[in-house]
Amino acid sequence: MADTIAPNPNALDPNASSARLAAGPRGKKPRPVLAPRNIMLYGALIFAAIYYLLPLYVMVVTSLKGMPEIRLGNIFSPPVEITFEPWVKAWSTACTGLNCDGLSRGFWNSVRITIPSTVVSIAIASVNGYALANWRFKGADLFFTILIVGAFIPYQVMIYPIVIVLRELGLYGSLTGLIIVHTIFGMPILTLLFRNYFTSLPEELFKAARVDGAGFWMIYFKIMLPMALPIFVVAMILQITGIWNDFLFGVVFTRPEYYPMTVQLNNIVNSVQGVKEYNVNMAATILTGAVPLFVYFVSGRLFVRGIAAGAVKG
Amino acid sequence: MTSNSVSVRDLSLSFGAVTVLDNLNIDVADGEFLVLLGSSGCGKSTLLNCIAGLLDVTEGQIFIKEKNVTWEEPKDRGIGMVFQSYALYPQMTVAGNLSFGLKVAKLPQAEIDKRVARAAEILQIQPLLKRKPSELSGGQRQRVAIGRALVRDVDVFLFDEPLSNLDAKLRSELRVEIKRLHQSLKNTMIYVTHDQIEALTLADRIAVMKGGVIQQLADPMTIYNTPENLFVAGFIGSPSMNFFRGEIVERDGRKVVSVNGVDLSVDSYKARGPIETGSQVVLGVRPEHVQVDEASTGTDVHDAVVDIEEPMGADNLLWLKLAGQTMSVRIAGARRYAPGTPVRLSFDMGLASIFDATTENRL
Amino acid sequence: MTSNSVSVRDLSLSFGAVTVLDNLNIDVADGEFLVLLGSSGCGKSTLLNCIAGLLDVTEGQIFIKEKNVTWEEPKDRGIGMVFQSYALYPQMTVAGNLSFGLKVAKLPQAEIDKRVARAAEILQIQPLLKRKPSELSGGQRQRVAIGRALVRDVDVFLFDEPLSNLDAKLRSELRVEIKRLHQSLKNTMIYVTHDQIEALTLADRIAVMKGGVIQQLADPMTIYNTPENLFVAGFIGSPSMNFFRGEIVERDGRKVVSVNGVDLSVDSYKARGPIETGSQVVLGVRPEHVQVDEASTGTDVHDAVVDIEEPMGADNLLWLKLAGQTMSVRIAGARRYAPGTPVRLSFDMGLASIFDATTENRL
Amino acid sequence: AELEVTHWWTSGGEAAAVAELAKAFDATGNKWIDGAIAGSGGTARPIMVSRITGGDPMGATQFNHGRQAEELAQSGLMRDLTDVATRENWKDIIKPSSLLDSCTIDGKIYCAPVNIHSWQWLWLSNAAFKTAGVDVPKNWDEFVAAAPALEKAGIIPLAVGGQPWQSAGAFDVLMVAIAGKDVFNKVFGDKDEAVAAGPEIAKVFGAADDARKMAKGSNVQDWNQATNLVITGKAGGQIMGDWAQGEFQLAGQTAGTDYTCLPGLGVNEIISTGGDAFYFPLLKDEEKSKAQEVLASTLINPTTQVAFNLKKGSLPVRGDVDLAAANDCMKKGLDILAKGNVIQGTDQLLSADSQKQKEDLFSEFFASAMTPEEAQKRFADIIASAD
Amino acid sequence: MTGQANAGRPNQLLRNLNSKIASIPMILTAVVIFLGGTLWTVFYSFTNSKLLPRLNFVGLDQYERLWDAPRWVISIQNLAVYGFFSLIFSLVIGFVLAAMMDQKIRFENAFRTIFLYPFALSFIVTGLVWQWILNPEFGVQSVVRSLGWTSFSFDPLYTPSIVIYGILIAALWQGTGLVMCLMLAGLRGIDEDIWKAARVDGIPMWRTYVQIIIPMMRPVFITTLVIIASGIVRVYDLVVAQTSGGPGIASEVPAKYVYDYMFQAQNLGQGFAASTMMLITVAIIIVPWAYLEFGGRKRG
Ligand SMILES: Nc1ncnc2c1ncn2[C@@H]1O[C@H](COP(=O)(O)OP(=O)(O)OP(=O)(O)O)[C@@H](O)[C@H]1O
Ligand SMILES: Nc1ncnc2c1ncn2[C@@H]1O[C@H](COP(=O)(O)OP(=O)(O)OP(=O)(O)O)[C@@H](O)[C@H]1O
Ligand SMILES: [Mg+2]
Ligand SMILES: [Mg+2]
Repeated sequence: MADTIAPNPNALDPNASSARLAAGPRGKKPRPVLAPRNIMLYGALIFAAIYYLLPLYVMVVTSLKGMPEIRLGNIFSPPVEITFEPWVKAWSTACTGLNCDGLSRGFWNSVRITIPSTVVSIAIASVNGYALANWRFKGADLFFTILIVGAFIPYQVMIYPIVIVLRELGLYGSLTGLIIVHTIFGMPILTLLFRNYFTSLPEELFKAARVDGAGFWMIYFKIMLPMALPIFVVAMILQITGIWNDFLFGVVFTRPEYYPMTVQLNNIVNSVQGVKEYNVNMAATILTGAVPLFVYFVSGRLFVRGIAAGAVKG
Repeated sequence: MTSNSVSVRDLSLSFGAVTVLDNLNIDVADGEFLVLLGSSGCGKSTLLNCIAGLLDVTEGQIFIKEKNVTWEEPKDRGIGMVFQSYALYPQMTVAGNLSFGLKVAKLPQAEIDKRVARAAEILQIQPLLKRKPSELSGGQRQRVAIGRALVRDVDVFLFDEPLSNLDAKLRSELRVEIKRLHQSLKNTMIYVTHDQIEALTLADRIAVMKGGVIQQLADPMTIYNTPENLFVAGFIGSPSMNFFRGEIVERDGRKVVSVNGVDLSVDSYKARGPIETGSQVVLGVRPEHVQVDEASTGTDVHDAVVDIEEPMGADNLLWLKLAGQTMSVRIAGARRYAPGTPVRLSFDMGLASIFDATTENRL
Repeated sequence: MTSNSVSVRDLSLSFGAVTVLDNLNIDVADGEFLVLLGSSGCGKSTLLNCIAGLLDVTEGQIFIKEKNVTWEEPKDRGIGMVFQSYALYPQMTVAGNLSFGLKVAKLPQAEIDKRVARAAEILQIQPLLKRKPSELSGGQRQRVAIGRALVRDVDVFLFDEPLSNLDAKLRSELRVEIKRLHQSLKNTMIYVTHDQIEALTLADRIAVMKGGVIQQLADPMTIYNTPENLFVAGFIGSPSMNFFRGEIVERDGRKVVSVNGVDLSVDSYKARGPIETGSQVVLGVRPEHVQVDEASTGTDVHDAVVDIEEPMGADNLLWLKLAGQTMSVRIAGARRYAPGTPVRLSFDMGLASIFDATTENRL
Repeated sequence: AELEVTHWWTSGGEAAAVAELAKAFDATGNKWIDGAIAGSGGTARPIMVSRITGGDPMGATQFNHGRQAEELAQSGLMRDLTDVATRENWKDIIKPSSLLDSCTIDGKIYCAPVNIHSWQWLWLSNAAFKTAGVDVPKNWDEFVAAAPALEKAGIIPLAVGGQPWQSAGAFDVLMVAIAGKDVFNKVFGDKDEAVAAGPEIAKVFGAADDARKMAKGSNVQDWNQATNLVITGKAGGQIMGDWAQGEFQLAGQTAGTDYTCLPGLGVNEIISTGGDAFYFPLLKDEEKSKAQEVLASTLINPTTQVAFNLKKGSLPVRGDVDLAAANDCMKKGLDILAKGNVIQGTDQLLSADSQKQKEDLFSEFFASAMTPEEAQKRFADIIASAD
Repeated sequence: MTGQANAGRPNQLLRNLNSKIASIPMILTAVVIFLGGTLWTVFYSFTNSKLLPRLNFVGLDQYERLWDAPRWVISIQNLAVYGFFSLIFSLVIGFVLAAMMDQKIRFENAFRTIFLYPFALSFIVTGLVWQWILNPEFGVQSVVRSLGWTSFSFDPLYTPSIVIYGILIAALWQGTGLVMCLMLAGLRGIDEDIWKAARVDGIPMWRTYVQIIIPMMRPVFITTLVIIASGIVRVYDLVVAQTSGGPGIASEVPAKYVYDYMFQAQNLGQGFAASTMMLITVAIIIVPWAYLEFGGRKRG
């Protein structure tokens, strides 16, 4: 450390024992707040933070400006005249085809899609992970390996086969079908998380429960589930974000009455004619991202803990 | 033949290509305290898990209370099990931990309460019943873990190194408690450990295991005093038995073990059969079976120099050099020898062991 | 005043609001083997880390070889340190682990090779030099960890519970090795442990700590035989010293400790000062300082019944009930008593300890 | 009955036009359920196709008429409209007849065309040329000649948006203008590889090379942003379909004074007759099937046509309607249409696959330094394998 | 022993039955969707299916056309460049941020939230915002120019040779927060004694990281690698939102090729051939790893 104050060698007079022991530095090593190390550390962090915050700043600022002000240029300058009109428009009056009720319509659809999809996908993946961690059967590893490789398959490739499967099941176009799709695509990474997490729990706990006479489901519900909170939070965050932000499946596998908010966002943002209403776009973007953002802000701390518990032990 | 509580017949178990247990047989009598002793990885836990039904056997049969339970579920075997890491359910209170199994078995609430109360009383954990495991000390946790086996009201208790996560002091306390528990409950206990002190103090019989094979199965004193082979001799006893590799030679009509020119008479050794002159042997002498006395004289007295002294309070352990080898001798704690002090040793050959150098079996 | 290798002056350390060490002073002589002994969380590691420079002290000074190093970087203090978890660099070979620090310090390659070779020879790990830590057994890893301190060629070695991750057998083996190492290197060693056997066998002096305060600092035999207070007495010795709470009473002109109606004479006790009649005291007697003999008679002989017997091979531990209290007695391994056997005990009061019941200090 | 109708008309003008269709349909006692998907046909079509093949079809859906729904019809997933068409005599009223031909597969009619969009327009900013001090060009060659002056004035001569279909479309327009209708039909209609590799097309590529140079610096993505450059005088001109004039109108500009439109680039006054059409998936529900027929006839209905096309800025599919309200440029288009100087749109002539390959090629050509020769070679390859 | 000397081995299918039942969704997904879907895709890549799958085999025609298509070649090159830098930078930035966060800093929660929040936003949103920030007329370039550096030019999205880096900037913004979280979790899992040992050995901080800590975090890096890599292979939305593959075809990626040809060009066969190529690439990298990581290991 550059700011070390070297002990004065002259102070070590070999003849004066008591004086000797009193001399020299004592107490806490002085560490000025503005030590070069701190300046560099916090400097770098703040610089990085600016890079990460800039887009959000731009989004917010732009969404509060009127179109004339935006056309003047500088996207970084704060709004001269704050207007909430873009927000109102994005939320309630922007048109999609004939329906001019903005994002508000899609919001409830998104909620209707996200909640059951998140719940079902996590429920299934957690049971899978549990079975893989504690009740391994022959071939389980093979299926799991296929599943993990599946995480790398581009979604687009799978659309057609899934359309066919859902058609054959008669579920195409229904909410159930969409939930199944989200469950399928969430499965690899969630199963991996849960499997790793349950593997990291002491196996003896599982054995003890078996000796106590608990079966597969009893152990899952009574023993494993209550212990899996951190990883459930991670899974929940991942799924809520993923499903809420999904556009492709929401539109390919459902009908218009279920279209999620992202479809309206896409419509607002990609309107082909007229001038691009950047302020409305940005307001719509923030509104659409609000739910996952909120989830992150609230549970970010648990997220890191859960990641530590489930992901890195791979 | 007395009734056997647990019998294992021709048990084999493999994990894939690795065979951990091979054709193992063992019988545990009713009310017996059997300790499975062996170093890490020798298959003790595996055997215990097979008996508990937590691992599917590859080959063989398991009987508990004369009933073939080879393919029974753990809960139907009439066993209780205690684990090294306690394995308490962290989100339940102590009472919840104790009653979980009973609730699963749908016992009437009154019966559950009765059993929990009884176990809590036996283990003196009544004041803890409302706490969560995280609010307990290590020893208390282990007691709750034992309680969980206790409430199951079973005939056979299985312990998998229940004390090895505790510190030395607690370990010796709980050891006594387990012993007392066994004396009062009188049910069969199978206890896995790699701590020989635990094995010696607790067991009615000890099964010393190595590489999935039982090396010797006998009561503690037999194992300590007349180990069946070199492995058992070396494994039991701390500090270890001193081993001297040598040859049987005739000197003046007496058979002696000649170790690097030092002769140790085997006259007083109770051999199982004749000991052939010229055979290569290993002589084993425990540290406490060597007398240290500067004054003794005679043919069977040997000179040595103290290398290191380890005072342990009640005892004092001397490390000496004899016949070019390091050996340890245990003497009373009050007798001190500085390193470098010359001493005279005499061996208590009646309590020594002699093993064939090739088969490693006791002669 | 002999030259001190390490001196700690008025050391205080707080983590935020929690003060772990408060005004602690200790001097370690050149070449001394000092053991810091105490239960978990008492601040042993904290003290060691302060000496090593791994924690910034809150107040006070630290001198190593007469040099004030309070604010020095660890590497400049002339210390080597060995950790409980070995802390080997997992991806480097053993040779890499040993030489890494030297390479960073830009020592010439020849010097590095020489030092590594010497350390490897001392610790007998030459055949392992090419291996990775994951390919070593626990004992071998610990040896490499010691080697890493050794190559630094320093005057002061700091050990933080170096053996507590090892099993009992290995622990006793490595204990001897560390002792031997100290005898051959003759440098200063500060050794943290919570295992009293390690402390007793290794130390020149032991500092028994509790709650950040040194309770007693003396050589092992003094600590074992004349503990300064109740805590030290209870902490050292396994099984623990037997404690009897009682009152000093005059009986027939002799002072006795009266415990629940049982009188124990204090005539032969070497008290520091006068023991007042009527004072509340705690009498401590070690298990090996009680004689068991069915034949003895006299006033200082007491009747008891064997509760539990713990044969430990060389010794046999009896748990008895006396004056309504459980006590332990250590006898030779060959003498066996079944539970329930009545025995007669006589106490070796010359080796006992008496403490004031309120101050808990030795009388 | 309720009928869900999917389309990709989501912006203001488009939506207003759709509202006319919905109004007309609702007036028949049925109900139009709007299923708009924004982001152009590229986003919307996969969704539509998935729903039809997935067994959950909508009541009606927009496609560009031509070959986009060909296979759906061949697979029997689409409703045959021949009955309605004969009943209402579509053959006679729909002009040009090629529109209906595009809806006809194996002699059966599967779609109802709703409008005509033509591609062949050059839109010029009068203000830009004034700034540069040159006259507003009257044809492509003058435009190219004026480019240096524009550049000197800091004006981008030609605005081309980044979307692939824009550059591909611009090339097609250049081809009609420079090589003529016959070559166009030979190349795209007959897929004549030799012509595609020949000297006439080489000339077109030369022009495209000019266009590319003139387009340097128009860093915009959407076509309407490119149009906006022209409107604001930042660019001299843009090759874009008739839908661009909606933008000029929206900006309050007047044809002739503020901007100039040159059909066929002022060289060859020919326009293509692509456009949009509605297809009707086969439904099980009897009532809905009936409603589909009602919708089909409503779409062709003259009042609907006028109301819709005025809002949409496109030309009606029947010649017998009165478009008095149309502006100058639109009238120019109507004239050309009346003269019969029409060609089929590339959507009708080429499969989506070949179209895509063509888009890839021109999108790359306009953004890179590829030589015209090489581009022509690849173009010829595409034509050779086109179907 | 009495009576029942040898109990027969019960039916193996019925043992662990509950677990098997509970795994049915996983098995179905793995077999029907991932395996079945993949095989179906590969199978139909040998046909000339257009809008609808048809069994009209044309051998390797689709593959020949694929590798002749300049757009595909560019897509692959872009993926390689994007993948390489995205891996390197994600890991480096993520690790450096995590290392800084691990210095017992103040406001750790605030910083973590700031670094992580972009992960909550979809790629569509990410692409949109960055398209705007990198827009030469509104964004960084114009702002810097307005500050006086009139010759300043930063225009990645409209410069074919560097457009992929413009996408990279946005991708890193969105994804490094998660990497940081993973790394932070990994760092927190490292035995503190290692740090102490390194300090006693006098090893400078950076060397401790490079030579000791990073090698120790191998498992974390592998997990992170899998997560980043699977994202890289699938990159689609971001490109669509930010550049739509432009300028020209300079920022095309394979997933977009697949999607465009399957749905816009209505040439399923071509799309399937392209996806098969992607699958093969993925399989070559992933399968051996996945098998080692998840298949071979048994728990003790
Ligand atoms: N699931 C498994 N797969 C493969 N090998 C295993 C498995 N479980 C245990 N083994 C191996 O079986 C052997 C015996 O293991 P076991 O747990 O029974 O040992 P142990 O005697 O209990 O040791 P410890 O004292 O360390 O608990 C070991 O070599 C171990 O590596
Ligand atoms: N970084 C820290 N922040 C706050 N408190 C701490 C910190 N490190 C240690 N402590 C506290 O300081 C006390 C002493 O800790 P220390 O590690 O020195 O104990 P120890 O004697 O080494 O115990 P052990 O035998 O378990 O290693 C403990 O109560 C512990 O909780
Ligand atoms: Mg075990
Ligand atoms: Mg410690």
